[in-house]
Amino acid sequence: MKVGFFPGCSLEGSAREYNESLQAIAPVLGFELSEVPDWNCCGATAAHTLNHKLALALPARILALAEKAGLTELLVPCSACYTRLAATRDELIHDEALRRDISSIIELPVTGRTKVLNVLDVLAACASDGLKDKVRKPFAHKVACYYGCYLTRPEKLASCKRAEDPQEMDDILRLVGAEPVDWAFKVECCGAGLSVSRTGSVAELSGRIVADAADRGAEAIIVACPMCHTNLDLRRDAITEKRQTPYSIPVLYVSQAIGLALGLSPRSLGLHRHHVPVRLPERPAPSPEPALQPSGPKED
Amino acid sequence: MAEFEPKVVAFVCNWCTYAGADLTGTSRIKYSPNVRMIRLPCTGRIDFMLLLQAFGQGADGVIVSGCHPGDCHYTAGNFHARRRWILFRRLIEFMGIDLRRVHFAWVSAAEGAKWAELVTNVVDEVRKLGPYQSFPKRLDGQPKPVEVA
Amino acid sequence: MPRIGVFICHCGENIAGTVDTAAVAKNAADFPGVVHSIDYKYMCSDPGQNLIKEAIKEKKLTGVVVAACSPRMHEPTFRRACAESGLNPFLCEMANLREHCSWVHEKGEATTEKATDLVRIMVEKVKRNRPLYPISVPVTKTALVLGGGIAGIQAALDIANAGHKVVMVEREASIGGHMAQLSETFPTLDCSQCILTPRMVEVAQHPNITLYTYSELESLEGFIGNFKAVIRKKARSIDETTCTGCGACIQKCPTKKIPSEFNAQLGMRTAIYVPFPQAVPNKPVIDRKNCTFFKNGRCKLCERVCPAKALRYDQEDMLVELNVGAVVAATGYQVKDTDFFPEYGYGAHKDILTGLQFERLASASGPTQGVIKRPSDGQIPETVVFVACAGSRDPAKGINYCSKICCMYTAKHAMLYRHKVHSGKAYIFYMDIRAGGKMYEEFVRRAIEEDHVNYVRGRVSRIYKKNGKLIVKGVDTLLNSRPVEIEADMVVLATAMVAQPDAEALAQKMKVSYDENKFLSEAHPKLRPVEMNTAGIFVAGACQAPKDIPEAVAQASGAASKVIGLFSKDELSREPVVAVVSRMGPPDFSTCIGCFLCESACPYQAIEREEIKARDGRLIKTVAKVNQGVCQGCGTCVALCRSKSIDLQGFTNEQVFAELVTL
Amino acid sequence: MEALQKKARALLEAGTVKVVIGYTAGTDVERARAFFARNAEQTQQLIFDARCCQNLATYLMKPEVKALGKAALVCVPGALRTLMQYAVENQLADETVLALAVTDAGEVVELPKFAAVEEYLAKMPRGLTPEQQQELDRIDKLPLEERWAFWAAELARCVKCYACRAACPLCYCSRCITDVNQPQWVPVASDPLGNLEWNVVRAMHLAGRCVDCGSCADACPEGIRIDLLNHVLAREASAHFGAEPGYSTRKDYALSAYKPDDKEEFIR
Repeated sequence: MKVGFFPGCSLEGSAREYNESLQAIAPVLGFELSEVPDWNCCGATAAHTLNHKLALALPARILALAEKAGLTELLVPCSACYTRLAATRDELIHDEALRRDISSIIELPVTGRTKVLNVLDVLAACASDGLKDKVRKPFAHKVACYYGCYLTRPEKLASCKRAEDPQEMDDILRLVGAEPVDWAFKVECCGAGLSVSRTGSVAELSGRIVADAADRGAEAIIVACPMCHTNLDLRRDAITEKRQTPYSIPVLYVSQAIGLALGLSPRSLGLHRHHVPVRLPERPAPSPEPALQPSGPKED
Repeated sequence: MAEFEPKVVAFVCNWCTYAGADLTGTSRIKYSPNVRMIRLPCTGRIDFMLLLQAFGQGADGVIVSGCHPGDCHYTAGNFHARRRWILFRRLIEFMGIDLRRVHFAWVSAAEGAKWAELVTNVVDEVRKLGPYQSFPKRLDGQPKPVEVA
Repeated sequence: MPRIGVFICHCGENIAGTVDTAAVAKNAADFPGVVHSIDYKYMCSDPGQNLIKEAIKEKKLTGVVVAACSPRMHEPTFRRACAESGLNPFLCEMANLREHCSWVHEKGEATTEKATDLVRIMVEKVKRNRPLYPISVPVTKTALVLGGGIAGIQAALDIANAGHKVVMVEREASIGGHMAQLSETFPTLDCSQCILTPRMVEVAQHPNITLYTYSELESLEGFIGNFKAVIRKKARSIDETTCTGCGACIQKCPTKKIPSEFNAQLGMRTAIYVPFPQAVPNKPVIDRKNCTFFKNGRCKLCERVCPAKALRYDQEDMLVELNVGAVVAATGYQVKDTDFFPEYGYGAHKDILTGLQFERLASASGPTQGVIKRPSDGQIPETVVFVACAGSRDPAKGINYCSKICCMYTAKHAMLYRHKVHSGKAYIFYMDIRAGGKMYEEFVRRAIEEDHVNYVRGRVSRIYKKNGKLIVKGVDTLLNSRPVEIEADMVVLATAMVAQPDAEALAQKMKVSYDENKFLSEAHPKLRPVEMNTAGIFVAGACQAPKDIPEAVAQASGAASKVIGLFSKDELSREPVVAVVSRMGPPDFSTCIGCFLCESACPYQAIEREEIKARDGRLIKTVAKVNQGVCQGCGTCVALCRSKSIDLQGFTNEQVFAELVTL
Repeated sequence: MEALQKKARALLEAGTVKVVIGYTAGTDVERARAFFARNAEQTQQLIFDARCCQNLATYLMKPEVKALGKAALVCVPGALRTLMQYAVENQLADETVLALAVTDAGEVVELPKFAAVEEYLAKMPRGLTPEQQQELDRIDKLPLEERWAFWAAELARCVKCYACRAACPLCYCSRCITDVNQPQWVPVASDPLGNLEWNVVRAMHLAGRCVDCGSCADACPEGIRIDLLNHVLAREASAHFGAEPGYSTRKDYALSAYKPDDKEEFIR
């Protein structure tokens, strides 16, 4: 299947490996990424705190270009971009007057007909499309799936069913041999909003996430958002300092974990770019391989 | 010659608009004396034929007013009335009857000021329009309601 | 020829100040049919009324028009005056010269002219008035009380003690409702069952009360004073008359692991059971869904051990038809379950309880005999966090309203916990403390000052489990909004009080209205708090809105007094302003053609079908008939009827038409 | 046509019905007229062709016809819709009439129950035809004065013969509002007010009920476009309230039902 692709700024910079890993797994999983031509900043996170119209116009232009390029679906890997585009699309669809207004601002026709997908949406599609059979080297590790704030919120836009305890990423990783742990910080704030202004707080907030994942025996934290990754990976030293405990647990993009399971080389997935070295204990696939559990609350 | 003074007939429900007009009185809000009010229990009771009658009897404008949706003393009378007006209004519009002379409103028992404003506005508008000459009048010789013993 | 008298009131200066009343009286004298027309300073005064009375006698008036203030003000006054001098009160009409004329227009010709017109309009109308007589409707002096909770019990006892028959219908196997589940009650901390159970027994033993438990309302037809109710008596599988309630069957029942509804799922019960020891009636019921015999045809242990041979496995639901004159709906409420809260783990944590569950834990008759233990491991919790407004006052959760009782029972819960576990720490997260009520605020202060309950003003954002503890993350908005985390052993959510799941269906059965939260709607939020918009149906307790025990009881007594008032007469009489369908002699009998399109237009379902039959019983036609007991006189049907076969007494087509002709 | 006659004969001989109400050749070649076949021989006179457009259902409401006993009714679509509306309005019990629909292919379909009629109608196109729509739009577009002038001229020709009423299957009231004289809602004479009031009241009484059989306009000796009044209301009723009279026996008369959120823009 052909899917539109909006990388956004971070996948060009701090999250290159996210981009690389997606590009690497796409052909294997059988979807083709066609990048939106001449795309621009999505406006996150500053715009919507300053000027509503600006906050809509920026993503609207991207949607307009996608429509122009005849893309029916658009993959937006960065969670922040994703929310901005999804929210904008939602407003355009439900407010005709606003849509006309914005359309005149960006000097492009825009309808909102292009569907906005996040990474989990696309991977879920692959999952039902025989992902399990494509696994070469099961990713047999205990993982803590970290969704962050944007993948499940706002609920009316998000595709995740259980906003406070999402299961989508867990289900996908089970498919490739991983064993997701039940933990408490799946959707807690990593502090990205204060990423620049109050790094102290970021270390505090991200620290709790890393700590809980490690405490519950996870061997890796799996993320689907560049900011989450930055805060959990790049700020590890600050975290270690704040908590006075070293944590070595690596942070992988969901696309990287799957890439490994598909048997792709760590380098092609950009694992070498991480700050926290990705060292995963070697071990054969747990057999019998855990079948896909139905999502739902786990009795304790 | 003196300025034309229009005759406006108002069909109102007893519980909201009639009471609202009472409040206009108790709050001493002034409005134009051209209106004649016909008190009915509910807007649901107001037969569209009465509106034609009013014009036929020489009214230049008509007001129909009752409880706001949801406030009906009889819970649903005004909802039924609303449907009736939607159709009736469309029909007379189609037939070229002047909708600027037919006004519908919700005036609650608490909206004394709204009532005064409504009447004054309607009277002013109809005054500008002049007498409704083109509307056929009930001819003399038509049987008037019989004197009852 | 009609002989109409016109009486113009000055209302002191109120009317005469702007309207030339003398002129109006003079003009009116010339109206066709008017034989007497005067003006006077105060028509509503005794001398004023006497003027009318004398005129009626001397001038043999057939109709009276009093041109004064609003009929909404003095119509009753003047109609009474007419009646007192032998004129049918409905032959008196009022022209509103004050509110609709003198008070709203400037002094001048136009105003006097309008006044004259208003009088003319009413004269033309009154000429066509017909004498009307109050409609009397027979009253069946039996009340149906739906719900055997404290509200229903109170209403039933009040009505029964006033000497009227009462039928109480309770859907559960025993009466008592939620109050029977409570441990102690605020603000006195007296034991709930101690004050409730005597009243339950009183109901069971009262000669005027017939009790149907394990039963539900099937249908309700009819109207005030004359309802026909059908009750579904669900198959109890027990012959109540022979059963002695010895409980042997319960001892022997092999199926013992069914979560007990009465213990809010914290305890277990058998398949044949009584909800709780003090149940009224103390007769068991077989839960057929879980009974071994009903599941796989074998067992019947209970039958073998029953000394009274009271088991009836083949028993079926029974339909009982009752005639009642009034209905009191007291069907109560439910509380939201913990799985309603994603951020608190979607109900996955056993040690997160609802307030109702905590009541059972704290109750001496509860699954733990009143010892506060964690459901998960039976440990005594060292730290308990109580969360007020769990769901309530939260538009995002879809429950905008305040559940009203939580502030109080949360304080009570914290107290009970501290009394039972002296070393324990109790925290209460709250938005505001709403303790309006006699001794309520004092009660909360006691919790804070004497029992050292820690009140934290803020919301709880998440609860998760770690190392066997429940980590409660919230914010303390009073300590310059610091996030707080408490390691708790147990969390009690004061979950929102919501309408019964089938409240909507019940309301539709009774044809009464309900609000967006499915609570039953009273007829007027202030002035008619216990009546419903359908005459003869009353409401009491939490099915109308969240309320605590004293309020529920007060409303129940209010509803009861309304019923008693209704039953105080053999017939109730009401204003004859109702719709009537034309009737005439053969061959037509009525101009109604029986299309019955008016049926669904009637807000009160007052339109019935009457079959007109010939002597030989042959059906001639079916025509509409208005039930005068039900009709409220809105006239929607009148405007709808194409052949003008329905008319509204007091506002007939002829009258309204005549008013227009005066223009 | 033969098929129809055969079926009619069969029904009468079997005694399934006492009369077959259909069409026969009129006095002039342009027209067909209603015909009541009471016995096998008479069925020979039954015809069915393009001339047969009159809505025969109207006769079912006449006491004389009711007296004849169970009837088979040759139905054009309008007549079938009428049967549905009669059911809604409690005027006709199920299985008291046997509907005979003639397909374009000329075969006769027997519809013994309302359910069958409803099913048969389900396949038919609904709502106003594009032509009817255009005609409404044309008049709507006229300026107020011209619209009034148009209708004043149309209604001026009305002679109050009430042929429209007689032809309309849904004007079955035993007493029409025009016969009411206390009060005299509609002036008797054919004066401007009387004509206006009659035609407004006729249209309003059919609003949400009219099955658009066209009989009223066909019957008008003056050729007044009274059908437009029905159409404009039909369009409004279906647009606002989803009214589709004549296609089901379900009782949902637009004017005796309501939604709390019925939309309108004109009430202040």
